[in-house]
Amino acid sequence: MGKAFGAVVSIIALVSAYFIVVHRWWLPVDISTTGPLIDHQFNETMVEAGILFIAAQLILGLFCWQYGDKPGRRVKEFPGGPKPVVAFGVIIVGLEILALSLVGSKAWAAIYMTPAPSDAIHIDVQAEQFAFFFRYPGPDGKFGKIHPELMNDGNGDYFGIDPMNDVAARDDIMVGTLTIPVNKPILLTLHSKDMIHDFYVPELRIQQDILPGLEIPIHFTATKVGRYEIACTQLCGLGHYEMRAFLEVLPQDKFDEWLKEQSGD
Amino acid sequence: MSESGAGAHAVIMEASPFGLQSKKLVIWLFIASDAITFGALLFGYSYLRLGSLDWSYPFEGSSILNGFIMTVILLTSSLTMLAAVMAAKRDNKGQCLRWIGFTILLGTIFAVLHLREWFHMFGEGWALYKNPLGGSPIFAAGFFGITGLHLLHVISGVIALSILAIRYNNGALDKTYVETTGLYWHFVDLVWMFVFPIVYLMNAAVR
Amino acid sequence: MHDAQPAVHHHTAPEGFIRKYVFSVDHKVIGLQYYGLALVAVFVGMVLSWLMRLHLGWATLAIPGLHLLSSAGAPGNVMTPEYYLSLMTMHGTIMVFFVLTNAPLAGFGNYFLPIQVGAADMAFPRMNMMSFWVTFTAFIVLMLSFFVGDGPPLSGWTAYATLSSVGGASGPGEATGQTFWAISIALFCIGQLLGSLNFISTTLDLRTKGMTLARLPLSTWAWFVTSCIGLLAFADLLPACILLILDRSFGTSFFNPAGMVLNGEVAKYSGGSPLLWQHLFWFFGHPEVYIAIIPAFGIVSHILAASARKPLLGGTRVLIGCMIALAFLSYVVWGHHMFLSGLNPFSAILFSVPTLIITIPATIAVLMWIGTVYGARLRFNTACLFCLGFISVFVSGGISGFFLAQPSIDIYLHATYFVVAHFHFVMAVAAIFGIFAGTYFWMPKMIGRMMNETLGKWHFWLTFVGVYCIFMPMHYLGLAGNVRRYAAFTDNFLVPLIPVHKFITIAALFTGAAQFIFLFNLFYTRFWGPKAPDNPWEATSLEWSTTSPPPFDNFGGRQMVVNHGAYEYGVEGPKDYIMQTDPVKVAGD
Amino acid sequence: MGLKHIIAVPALFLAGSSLLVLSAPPARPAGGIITGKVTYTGTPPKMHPIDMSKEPYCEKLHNPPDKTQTVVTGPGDTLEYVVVYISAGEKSMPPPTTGERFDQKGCMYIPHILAMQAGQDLKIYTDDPVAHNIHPEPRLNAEWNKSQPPGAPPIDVQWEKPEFIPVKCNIHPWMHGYFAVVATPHYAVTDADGNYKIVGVPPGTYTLTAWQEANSPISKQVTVTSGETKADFSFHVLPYAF
Repeated sequence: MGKAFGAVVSIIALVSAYFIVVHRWWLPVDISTTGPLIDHQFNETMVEAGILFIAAQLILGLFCWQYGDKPGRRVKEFPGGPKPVVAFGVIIVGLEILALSLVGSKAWAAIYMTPAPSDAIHIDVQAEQFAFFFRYPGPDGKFGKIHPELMNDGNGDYFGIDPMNDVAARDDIMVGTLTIPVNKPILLTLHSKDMIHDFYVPELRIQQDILPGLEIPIHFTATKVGRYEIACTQLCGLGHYEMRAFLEVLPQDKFDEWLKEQSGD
Repeated sequence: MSESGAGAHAVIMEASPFGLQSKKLVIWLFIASDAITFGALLFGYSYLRLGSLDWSYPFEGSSILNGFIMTVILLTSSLTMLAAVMAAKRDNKGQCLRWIGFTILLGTIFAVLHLREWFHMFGEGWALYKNPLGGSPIFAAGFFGITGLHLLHVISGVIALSILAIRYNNGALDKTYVETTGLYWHFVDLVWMFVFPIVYLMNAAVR
Repeated sequence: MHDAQPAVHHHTAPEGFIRKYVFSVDHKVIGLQYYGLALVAVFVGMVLSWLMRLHLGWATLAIPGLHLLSSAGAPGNVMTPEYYLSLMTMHGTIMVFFVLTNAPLAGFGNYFLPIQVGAADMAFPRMNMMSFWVTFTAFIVLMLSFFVGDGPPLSGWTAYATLSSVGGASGPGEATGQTFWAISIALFCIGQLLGSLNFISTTLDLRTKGMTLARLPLSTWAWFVTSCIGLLAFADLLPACILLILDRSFGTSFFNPAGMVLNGEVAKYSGGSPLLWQHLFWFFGHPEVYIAIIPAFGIVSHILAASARKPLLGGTRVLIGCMIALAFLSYVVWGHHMFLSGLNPFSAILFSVPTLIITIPATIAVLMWIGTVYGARLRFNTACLFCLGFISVFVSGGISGFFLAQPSIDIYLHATYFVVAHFHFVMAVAAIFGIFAGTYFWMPKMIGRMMNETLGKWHFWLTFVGVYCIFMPMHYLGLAGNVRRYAAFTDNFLVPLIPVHKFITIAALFTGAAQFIFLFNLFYTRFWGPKAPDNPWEATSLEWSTTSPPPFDNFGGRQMVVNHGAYEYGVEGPKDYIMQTDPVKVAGD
Repeated sequence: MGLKHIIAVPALFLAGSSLLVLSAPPARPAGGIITGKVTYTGTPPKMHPIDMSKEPYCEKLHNPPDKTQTVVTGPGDTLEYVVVYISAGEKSMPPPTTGERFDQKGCMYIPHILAMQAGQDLKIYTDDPVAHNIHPEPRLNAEWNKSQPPGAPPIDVQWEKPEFIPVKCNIHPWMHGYFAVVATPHYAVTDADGNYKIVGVPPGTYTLTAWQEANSPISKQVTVTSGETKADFSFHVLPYAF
């Protein structure tokens, strides 16, 4: 029975590791300037944790294989007793923690604790059950003020702007796809109309909750042209799984074109 | 609840060489957990207060004065309770009962003053969810919520003391119960020492 | 047994069915009641997870009779998203509260803590009875939410505001179901608080002669530490639930900020913050994870020593140290659930460091167990196998903690199936393995009959391989960015992952089916199992010094006297173990 | 004659009379017809193109994209989707037994505005391969919110109280319409040319009300004869719908 257990545990450990090693299911290709930091941190952790995982399972398996209840054999104390084991645990794990948290904090700070570059393109994001909407300031470069009492999905006023009395609001562009130029810093202001939502783009390595009553800024720079998906990752109601938008990363010239025709209509 | 540990296990407890009194211990544990409950409420209240831009400071001098009187009364009741416990230690039943009586009286006065304050505020249009001054309604919710919970503790304390007085008098309960109930009463007093500055003094009307 | 103490009569065994089995003050009956409640709950929760898995694998599958189960609504017996979310909420709530908290702590704890300290009953038997019936009421209230309004709440077991705090405006199930949820959890808190008071004072006060703290079995230590956690954790969840009820039913807005637009109107709330709920909830929620797992620590250590026939590596002290360290750390890491919730980014770093430090005591505990296995004479009975399985799954689950503890990696993995895999392994499956181990080990004592080992081994192997087939692939899904709590997968980057979900679903169905072997074994044993001797496992602690099952006052009026530590195995002599009650000098006779 | 004849005679009579009743033609809706046109003055607001990019399936169906339907104008300054109904002056009547049908097609509501009498049956269908949720936002009636996966059977509803109920799909927030629940069987919704026609109105004097979702309603007195009565309405619209 002990041999069986040892074998099964080892097989499970190795099979589990195999799919990781061959990247059968893996992170999508990163398209952001800060993503490499995260990926590096991720791979570091994967190596260290992977070694610990395999080692622990195999050793457990080995011991179970060896130390069945053989008649006549006396039980053995672990060589050296507990002290070296405890010390080993503290040192190994301690060092790992130290390394990980030092490097990791750098990666985190680089994304969440640095201000957006001054030339960042400012886009306003409204999350509601169950969609994202995006607002560009338009030619005048100014956002209209938001009036919650005017928000109305029926007439397309997703942000509650008041063009009748608010001149800055008249040229605001409101769309359902986040369209941005490549290699340009983007600054999003996230706010929610009702529930807690979350702005998640796996390729951008960006995830941030959107809370009602708060305006949360987040900035990034996309490095690859393409069309990606924005998913909501904070349970927000029955349509949570359908809450999505698309991220369209365009070359600069295409983006300018798009912006022109949007403000045109 | 310490009551439910009554006679049932007296013998076993004496048989246990590690005999703290379970009654006293359990009261301490209850106090610890109750402190967390109040702590959570006070944390939430302060958290929201720090985050609010339109906080209102409604308490005029009269309310503050009233609060001070209530505080003094509660503190005094703690002293009388202490006297009761000491009398009980000396097995002086009569004196102990007299002091418990004083404590009950003071506790009741505290509750009455508190309720008077409440109804006065209701009269001004305050409610759990409403702030007539137009400021953040969280003040009202926090005030009535926290003082309400404390008032609940005071009233149940008064009831517990009355039961204690009767059953201690006819010998159904021994003196250890005077001590444990006293612990509870001091705790209620201590909580007020936090509640009073946080929900009264810090919301005094600034002129 | 040698020195005859004056018999201690505290209260006489009650007469009549009601006093004996229903409203009983006997900790053994209450322990069995808790265990039974958890057993019912776990099978309900498991069936719910089956339905969820079926829906995730085959989104348009019609499941006969689905509309009868809940008023969440299932047109043509096809599960709607709100139905799925309500199942998810109930699965989480039932499992975390009524299984992982009830069975290992309240169930086994109630039964064996007084026996292991050598007491005749809990310190406050009536309070003990009250705590069970309050918990029972909580369970009933929770079940009722299936049938009121439009079904159970859909806000998950974490019940995040504002989804949970604005009433029907936020979706079906939020009108009445969520209120039932909040009431149920509030009641559950009260039940647990009463239980904790009882456990702590029993451990400290009712220990018999010679039972020093150092001689307490690790299981008792685990229950003691866990109760200390629970005493404070549930005292924090209780007011949180009350505030939630106030928000929902009395118009306050503790959790609701101003300017929310609900049903096309600006809602009448102002001044609150949804983050407050998260703070209050996770200040309870993280300790709750340890409330679920630490009893399993104790149970597994307790059983492992008996099965390995040698003392635990490092004695009891190291593991006690680990459990206490975990208990303290559990209170300073709640923020790691909120890295991306809009807190000050700096707090993420503050919270991630203690979170990573938690891995140190956890690692040491694992090393101690593995070191105990070294050079042992393992008796591979089912209980032992489940202990070894526990170590394996606990390692698998703990390792993924390294990733999630780091804010920078959490940016990608937060709210993906990686998290689901992590907490199911480290908290759910590990704790369940602890419960199984305890069941196979202690059932002979609890019902006086030996469980069937063949069925038990089948149960173990199917479950062990099964859980790996279910939860290991979830890590891969997480790596691929599969968001959790989705009722169906319609995004382009999720559709290719559906085959993996199908595999998981099938694995879940098989593993779930294997649990019926256990259920059958349990019932068969209860009625037709062979009679159990007093000490079938040749174990040392006090519960094995009395009859199986123990008499009403546990030791038949005898006063136990303890002369030895809890785990003196592998000694020279005719028998390779010394019971705690054995005389100091082991005489030849 | 024998006893049986004495019984038989009234029996026959009864049978005959009942036959007569059965063969009698049903009462056809007598009464007048109200017709008219709804127009507007002022500059109509610019309707915005609906961005359906969230749901690629629907986005493909609407190319170029549909406009929002807050103020839909027709040729000759006419207004579509205006509900005209008798708001006062008649005694209450039971709702018709025939039900109304509300469709979800290509992530749009068809019709945009559905008028019905209080208590009348309403069936909500979906023809889309994508999931919708129907979330009416009444103030007087009971609120509900149900999702309708692809191929789900229709949802049956009745609205008890008269009310103009906004209805939306949270999954596709641009899907927005109205259930115009009125207390009378005499109502109509203007067509693309702003015309409406209410039939079967018993002669008499009534208050006729025109309701447009973005403007305050207009009422006027009309005296209905057995023939056709004309009643036109004109709204003054603002240059911005928001």
